[in-house]
Amino acid sequence: MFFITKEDTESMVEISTYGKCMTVFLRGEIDHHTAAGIRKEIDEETDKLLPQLLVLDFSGVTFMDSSGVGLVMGRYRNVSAHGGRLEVVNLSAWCYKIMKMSGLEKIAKIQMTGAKK
Amino acid sequence: MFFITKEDTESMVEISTYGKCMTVFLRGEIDHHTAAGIRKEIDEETDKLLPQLLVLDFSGVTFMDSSGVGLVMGRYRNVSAHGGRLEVVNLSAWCYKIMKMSGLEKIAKIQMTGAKK
Amino acid sequence: MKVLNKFTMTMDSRSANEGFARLVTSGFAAQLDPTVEELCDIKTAVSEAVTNCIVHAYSEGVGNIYIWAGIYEGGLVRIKIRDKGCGIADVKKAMEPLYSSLGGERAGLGFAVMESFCDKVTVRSTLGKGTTVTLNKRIKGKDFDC
Amino acid sequence: MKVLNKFTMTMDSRSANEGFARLVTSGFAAQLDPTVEELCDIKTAVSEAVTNCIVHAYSEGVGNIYIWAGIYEGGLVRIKIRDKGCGIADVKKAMEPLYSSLGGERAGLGFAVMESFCDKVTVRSTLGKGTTVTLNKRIKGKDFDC
Ligand SMILES: Nc1ncnc2c1ncn2[C@@H]1O[C@H](COP(=O)(O)OP(=O)(O)O)[C@@H](O)[C@H]1O
Ligand SMILES: Nc1ncnc2c1ncn2[C@@H]1O[C@H](COP(=O)(O)OP(=O)(O)O)[C@@H](O)[C@H]1O
Repeated sequence: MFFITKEDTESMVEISTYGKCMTVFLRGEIDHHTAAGIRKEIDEETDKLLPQLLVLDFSGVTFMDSSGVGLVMGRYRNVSAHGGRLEVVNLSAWCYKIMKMSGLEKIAKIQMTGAKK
Repeated sequence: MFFITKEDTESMVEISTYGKCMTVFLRGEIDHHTAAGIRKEIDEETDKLLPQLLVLDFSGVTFMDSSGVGLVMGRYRNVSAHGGRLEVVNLSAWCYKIMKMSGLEKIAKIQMTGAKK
Repeated sequence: MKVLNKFTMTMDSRSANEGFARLVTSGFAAQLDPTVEELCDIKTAVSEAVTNCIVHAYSEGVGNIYIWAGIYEGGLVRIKIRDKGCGIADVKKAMEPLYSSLGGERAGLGFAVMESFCDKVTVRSTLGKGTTVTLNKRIKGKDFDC
Repeated sequence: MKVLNKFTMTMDSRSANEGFARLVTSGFAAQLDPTVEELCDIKTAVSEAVTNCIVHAYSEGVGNIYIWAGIYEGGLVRIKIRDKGCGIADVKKAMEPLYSSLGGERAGLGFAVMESFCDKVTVRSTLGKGTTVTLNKRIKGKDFDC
């Protein structure tokens, strides 16, 4: 289903918070189209919570193009504006390859699936 | 994978024989393109065995258009030429709907999935 | 009526493209959030129309199949499948269930299947010039599913 | 080189069609029996090129995106993505990794991703007339998978 309705976009994001730590679970295909809805949802929460640590969990992401990099960089700018940190976890080898092209690992912690083991 | 290479077409058919009874298990999408390969494989076996009963099992069929009806009618003609019978079993509700449009149930036994239970 | 989204496509009349035509049209209709059965209706009708271009319109070789699809307000999908092949002399007769000019393993059910799985089917044809089949299908979608 | 199979498509430059463009091109390439990774390479490169038409070429409204795809002997897929939008003044600069004329949340990685996931990428552009991006990818397929 390539056309993401409002409902679909919303269900691409699930947010859980613990103190000043906020984790965002992403799901589905991230492109320029879907990134808009994802961005909006995350920013609404971060603006309220001003988290010290924002974790973006990519385990449910089935496709990503460079819009996913823009999404991460934008969230990095947001949290660092109030002194918070960003972590990107559970990237598939695929997503990791694209993330690395951006030099993003110099500013945020980026971790592939299973990297902890 | 819409393009069915020779290998793919061959794997759409699995034939098992027991005496003069021959059962053909069909798999995948049946359209005009794939029907050609399926037809060839079935006919090679029926020409050798001249079965008294030919059973076409549709349980693995995920899509079918009217080419599936043509396939069944053609096999009916073949087996009845030497006095054999034809049965079509495990049709999904979908395939059953198309099969019935042809009036096929007047000449062969046609059975939906779970009809035995 | 306003078209909300649309595409046009030209593909070779090769039988290998039957599945591709199903994929493209059903993928496009998927934006209306249809039920599995509605998607299968569209696939089946498109498969019949595209196969007819390959089998009948361009029986002598490979020609172009033109597909146009549009989505309208209220969940209407319209799909036009056009060829510049041999055309149909008697459209009324051609649309009769079980009629086939080819025989062999053609069941003569192509138009009957299109009419059964769509809300409205129109056929315009000129002998020697080609044929346009228009499929109309209203998608009610998952909310209406029982 | 002989084209074994081909299609052309015209679609609206709506962001909702990004996924549709991926579906169509990867569905077409699927006839070469590619690996999952090769299919994903194609999806990603197409996604970048189509997004650029939407975001850059037709930033002011909705225009036509033209896709042509062909399969050649030896497993080569060639996909051309064309727009009649604003064009690119300096193609060499545009193709530098991390360069983006938009900033915001555009990463400036579109061309870098296309080049990284295809065997060859060519860009032809005329200011005020439009841009054509050609992606070339040789599919080795499942037999070569480890
Ligand atoms: N695109 C077409 N071009 C020329 N003739 C066609 C076309 N589509 C259908 N026909 C004619 O209409 C007849 C009935 O079509 P259909 O109901 O699909 O049955 P079938 O394809 O099994 O013959 C065909 O046998 C053919 O003579
Ligand atoms: N189809 C196009 N039409 C006009 N300009 C384009 C097109 N594609 C790319 N560009 C230009 O090239 C630049 C770099 O493109 P790209 O590498 O995809 O990065 P991004 O899309 O993130 O900006 C764009 O910022 C834009 O200025």
